[in-house]
Amino acid sequence: MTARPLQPQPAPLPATLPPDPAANSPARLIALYRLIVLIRRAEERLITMFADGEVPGFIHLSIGQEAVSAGVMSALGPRDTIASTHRGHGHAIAKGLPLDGFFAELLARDEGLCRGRGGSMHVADMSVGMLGANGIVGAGLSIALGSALAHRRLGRREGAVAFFGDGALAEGLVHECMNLAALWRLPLLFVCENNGWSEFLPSSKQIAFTLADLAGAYGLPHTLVDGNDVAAVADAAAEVVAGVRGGGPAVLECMTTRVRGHFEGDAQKYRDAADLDGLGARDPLRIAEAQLAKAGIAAAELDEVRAEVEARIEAAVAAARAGTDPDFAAARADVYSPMEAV
Amino acid sequence: MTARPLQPQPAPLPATLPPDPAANSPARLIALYRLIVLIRRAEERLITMFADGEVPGFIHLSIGQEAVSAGVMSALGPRDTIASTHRGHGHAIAKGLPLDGFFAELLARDEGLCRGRGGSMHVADMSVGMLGANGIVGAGLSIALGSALAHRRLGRREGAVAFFGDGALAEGLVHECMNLAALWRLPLLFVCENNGWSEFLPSSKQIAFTLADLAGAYGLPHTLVDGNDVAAVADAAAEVVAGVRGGGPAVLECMTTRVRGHFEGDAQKYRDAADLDGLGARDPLRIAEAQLAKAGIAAAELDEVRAEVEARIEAAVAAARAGTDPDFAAARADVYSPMEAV
Amino acid sequence: MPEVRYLHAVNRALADALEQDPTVVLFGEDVGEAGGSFGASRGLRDRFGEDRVFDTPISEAAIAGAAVGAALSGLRPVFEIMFMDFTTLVMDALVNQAAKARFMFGGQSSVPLVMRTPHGGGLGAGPQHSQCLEAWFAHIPGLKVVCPSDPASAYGLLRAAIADPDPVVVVENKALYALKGELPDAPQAMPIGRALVRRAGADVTLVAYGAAVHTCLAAARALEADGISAEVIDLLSLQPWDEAAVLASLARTHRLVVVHEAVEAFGIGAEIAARMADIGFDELDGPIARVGAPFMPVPFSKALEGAYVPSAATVADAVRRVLA
Amino acid sequence: MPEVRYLHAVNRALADALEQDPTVVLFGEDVGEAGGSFGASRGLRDRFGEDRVFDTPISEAAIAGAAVGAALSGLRPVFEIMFMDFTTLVMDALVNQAAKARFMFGGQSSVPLVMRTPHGGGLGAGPQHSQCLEAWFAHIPGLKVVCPSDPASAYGLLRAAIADPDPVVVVENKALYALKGELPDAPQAMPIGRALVRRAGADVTLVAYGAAVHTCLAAARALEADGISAEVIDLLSLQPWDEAAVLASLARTHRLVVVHEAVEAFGIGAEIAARMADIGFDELDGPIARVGAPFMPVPFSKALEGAYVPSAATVADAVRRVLA
Ligand SMILES: Cc1ncc(C[n+]2csc(CCOP(=O)(O)OP(=O)(O)O)c2C)c(N)n1
Ligand SMILES: Cc1ncc(C[n+]2csc(CCOP(=O)(O)OP(=O)(O)O)c2C)c(N)n1
Ligand SMILES: [Mg+2]
Ligand SMILES: [Mg+2]
Repeated sequence: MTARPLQPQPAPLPATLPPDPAANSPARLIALYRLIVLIRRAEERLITMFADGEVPGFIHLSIGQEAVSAGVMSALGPRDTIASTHRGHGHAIAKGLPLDGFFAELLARDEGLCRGRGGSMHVADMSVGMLGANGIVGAGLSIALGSALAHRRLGRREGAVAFFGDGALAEGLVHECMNLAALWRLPLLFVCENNGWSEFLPSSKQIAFTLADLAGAYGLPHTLVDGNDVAAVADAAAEVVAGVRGGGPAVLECMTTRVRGHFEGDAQKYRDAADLDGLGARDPLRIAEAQLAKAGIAAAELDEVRAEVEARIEAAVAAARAGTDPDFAAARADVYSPMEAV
Repeated sequence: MTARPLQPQPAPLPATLPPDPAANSPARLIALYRLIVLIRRAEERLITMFADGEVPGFIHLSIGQEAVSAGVMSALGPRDTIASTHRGHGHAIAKGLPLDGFFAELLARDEGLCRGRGGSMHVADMSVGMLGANGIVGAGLSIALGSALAHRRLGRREGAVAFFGDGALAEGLVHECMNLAALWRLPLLFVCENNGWSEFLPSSKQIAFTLADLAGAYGLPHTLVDGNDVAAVADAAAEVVAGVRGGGPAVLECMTTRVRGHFEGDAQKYRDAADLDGLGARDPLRIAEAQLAKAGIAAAELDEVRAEVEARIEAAVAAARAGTDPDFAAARADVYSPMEAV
Repeated sequence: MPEVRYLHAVNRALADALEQDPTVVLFGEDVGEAGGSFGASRGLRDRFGEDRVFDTPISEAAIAGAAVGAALSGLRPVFEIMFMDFTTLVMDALVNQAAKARFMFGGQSSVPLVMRTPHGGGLGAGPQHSQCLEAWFAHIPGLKVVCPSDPASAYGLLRAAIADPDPVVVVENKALYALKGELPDAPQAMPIGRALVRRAGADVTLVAYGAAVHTCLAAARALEADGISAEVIDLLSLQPWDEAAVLASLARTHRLVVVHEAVEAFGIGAEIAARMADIGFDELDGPIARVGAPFMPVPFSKALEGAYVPSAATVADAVRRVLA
Repeated sequence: MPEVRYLHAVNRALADALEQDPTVVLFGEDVGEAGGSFGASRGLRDRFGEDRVFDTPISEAAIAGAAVGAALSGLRPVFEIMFMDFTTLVMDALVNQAAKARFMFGGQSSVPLVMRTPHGGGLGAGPQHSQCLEAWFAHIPGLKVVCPSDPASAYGLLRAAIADPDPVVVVENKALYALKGELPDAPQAMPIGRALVRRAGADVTLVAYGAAVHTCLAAARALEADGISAEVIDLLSLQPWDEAAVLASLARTHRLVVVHEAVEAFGIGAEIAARMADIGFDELDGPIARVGAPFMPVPFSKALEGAYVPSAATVADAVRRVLA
């Protein structure tokens, strides 16, 4: 009997962002901008492909929330782990998983990261510490808790991050995991993406507390940040992640905006026009662009970023389209690990 | 198809305590004292019967915690509902269920309240609004929540009470139910019996928050009371129950003491002698007796109460002993309601 | 008789129950204002008011537990769990509380609650939004389980479930929501526990429920071309299930194939087959075949899912095998 | 070979696994300081330290979910759920996460976790502390399920479960904890998926697992007096189960009775019987009988519980019936 620990391997690629201790340097701002553009354009590409019937199943887009993914992930290394949600495209891309494998998965190709078996709600890449999107609201919290426990027990200096929405705050797991994280002082960061909505209802009709108060009850430090300002999220994340690695769990609440429907195809008739119209001013891209302009970055440089992103996405889409259907027998054989001698 | 609402019937007997608006009158104090003596003596009787092998299964005794049951129930009427726990004898007796049926159930007799099918962990009496002890830690919270919802929807002025221990605070249901109660403003009182223990471990090793802080997060008023002072509990309960009936959920935390082991037969080797020795001074009976003496109640009057209780218990025990074994075919036939024409 | 969709029949049953019994309440995630994720409760909040039809937060365990407490206190709660996969979160309330209360409290009280939940694949919804877990509930004494296959049974069984004094799990195959079928102007409840012969036949008995009934009917039509006459029994109720009807059919055909969309291993079909291998043994002229999903999670890719969900061709093959 | 109790064998397996693999961790309610509610982890916290053997609050859902995350991140978590009845609270983590992760992530990672949990009645523990719910887990692709019947298998299967790359549910019958049996000085893991013939016989095959194995052995002894020779097969593993061993025995005896303590309807035995009614049909000379608990919650009263738990006499009656 041999121990066969399944440790996430260090990523073969550099993390998505260059390490840059000088906060808010132009290079950092551009890197963050590149990431939110990448997420945005990837999802916009999905919108048209979905409308064309090219993307099967349900997809939940994070348009308007990109800055949370980019900002938080800028504070993480490839061996830090994250557990994501049904609205996980941004987390996945920001955590640095290969775009080809991402698109191929959404198009249900054998070349997909999950070989076409999971789709949008289950995108995962253990090699970059992305422990999976999740179709079960709240489930990621306990997965991240366990991952943080493993980091600690195996003597790693990494941390784990649980992403969840404001609607998820009603699940009992939130309470169990916050208590456990506080009790065991785990290197766990709770990131709430508060977009004000839980499916078709404002979450204010479902949640009778503020996350600040709840976190306070467990003695978890709570940081509130504008989730649409990528630099602000990155700054806040850098600070809280450092604290988390030191051993103290924490909560980061990002106020953000869900621009599209709950899932693609949801016409959002339940939302009033003013609410939807008001989103433009809160667009994370617009906010970042204003900051970049202020920092003296030439528009041409941003054009270049966008062009580069566009090219990457087109290449990934083309590769995904050229992919093959997964093989049933191979899938059937992969429910369990290959048998080894005990 | 006929609607057949299953409403708890009004109790045929008067509530256990005479309505007495004059707080802390001698009569009220004596009534409360009678109730805690009744619970204490009933459980002491169970100790000897358990040691003699007369009580099957597991029993969890509430010795040291009687004042919580008596005090809270003094504020309730027979149509108020309660959901209890594994440590539910005190709740059951204080809610006014027949002693005969209680003892018969613990002795697994057909004459038991549950016809010998449930035992200590499932004692229930719908006719007095006792919705059941419960073998699942935390489960009673959601049952009480639903009962409160029914009171509200059916236009009743009654409230519901959920009893739970400090160890139960770690269950996710606590969070879900507190959020829902706050959100819907249900007539629901959360009563935590904080005895410091969760099985064999101090609950301080399991709970990273105070209930006051947690309740505060949901905006639920939190009242802390000495759970071993029956008059204090009764006073606090009277006040919070009035508020609850008015429509606001609330939390009552009773600091109390578990004198016996987690279950009968647990030798409590994990508990240090000083802790166990210190319990005497906190004995709810002693505290009540001191108050009664101070109020000028003659010792003889208390002797009478005790004698009366003793007689009631002996009668119930004798009746239970004379009971019959439940019939298997009858039990088998009672998994579902008798079929009615749809 | 007017034709309506399955989903409409569900909606109508909920409306009629709310109309006729003031103790019926309806709740769940997005059940109120939005009218349900699949639209089952559309219009009901406006018609019956927020006190009777209401939204809940994402708190499945508390929703189900509250249903138990409400049922013990005079209401007839009907709650929706958006996907059957999420019933993983309500097992304690259903299994340890609702199912046992009547028995373990000595018959003092029943627990008249209904959990509605959609199961089934075919929509590319992936491994956590497609499962058929009804076998779990059928294994639990104290619960009843039904699974309607068309608009009439969707209406009839849901009305029966709401009227039933005991807890009932109503499983709806979401791929059937758009299915059209007849519904009388004054539809009635259908008795729980009774199966229907959907097609008479002489050579083999096909037992199915939910969407698989339609798969069996298609297989039966295909087999007809080969001169094989298949009888199709629609169980409708899974707990209790209509043993007598299956046995009677087996006594006519002497061959049995049990079909469902759920995973074959340890599924509902195992009980049907096992029971017939006992009480129906003398009637059997060939092995009992089962057709169910293979032992794997429901895959996302259409290519995989297409091969995953049992097809008429697989059923026909199984029939040929047991007749060989 | 030294004799030890079942519980001791469990303890030894945990100790040996902790000793040999530094990634193994053990946790659960009162698993650390108190050494487990039944004593399975006694002494292990002191021996291996609080970092490897630790207590948790009463948060079953988070415990199981954390095991999934820990397993995905390099640990081999072994957690205890105090009574199988409480597994109602961990279904999401087990079923939607642990069981599916390998498949739905395209084979990127396995989830090497173990859930240990005791089932079974006979202790007067009542309806919420006695259930046998293993059929739920056996129905879920991606999970493995084992149920040892004696000290040697308690040791061997637990070691195999902990070494297994996939999630394994280890079900222990709590009435067996005091059972004595041989355990070698250097005990080994036992392969998952393999049954054992506990008693050879010629006239009928009794298939059982866990405590029911002993019931069957007693029945076999009683039947011997009547000149009936019963073979007793101990499944040991329920998912996967040893179809070949059962079929081989059936090919010798041509009669089959499947026995377990779990409720008969929709239980593990249904799958065994159904499968044999298919692939073993030609071998069958009589109906397949099942003996399991009746369709009711586990009652508290000893008088009721005694009639509830399947007995050797019931098994013998079933054997006589299928031989008739
Ligand atoms: C356990 C569970 N319950 C319900 C759902 C259905 N559901 C999917 S997303 C969602 C709303 C989640 O809201 P929030 O957490 O705020 O995330 P957002 O969609 O806003 O990103 C619901 C109810 C689910 N997937 N899982
Ligand atoms: C869901 C569940 N988990 C675990 C248990 C086992 N258990 C019974 S009582 C108990 C401790 C409860 O502590 P607390 O809530 O403080 O109540 P107390 O025993 O102190 O009255 C535990 C862990 C259970 N019965 N149900
Ligand atoms: Mg949201
Ligand atoms: Mg306690």
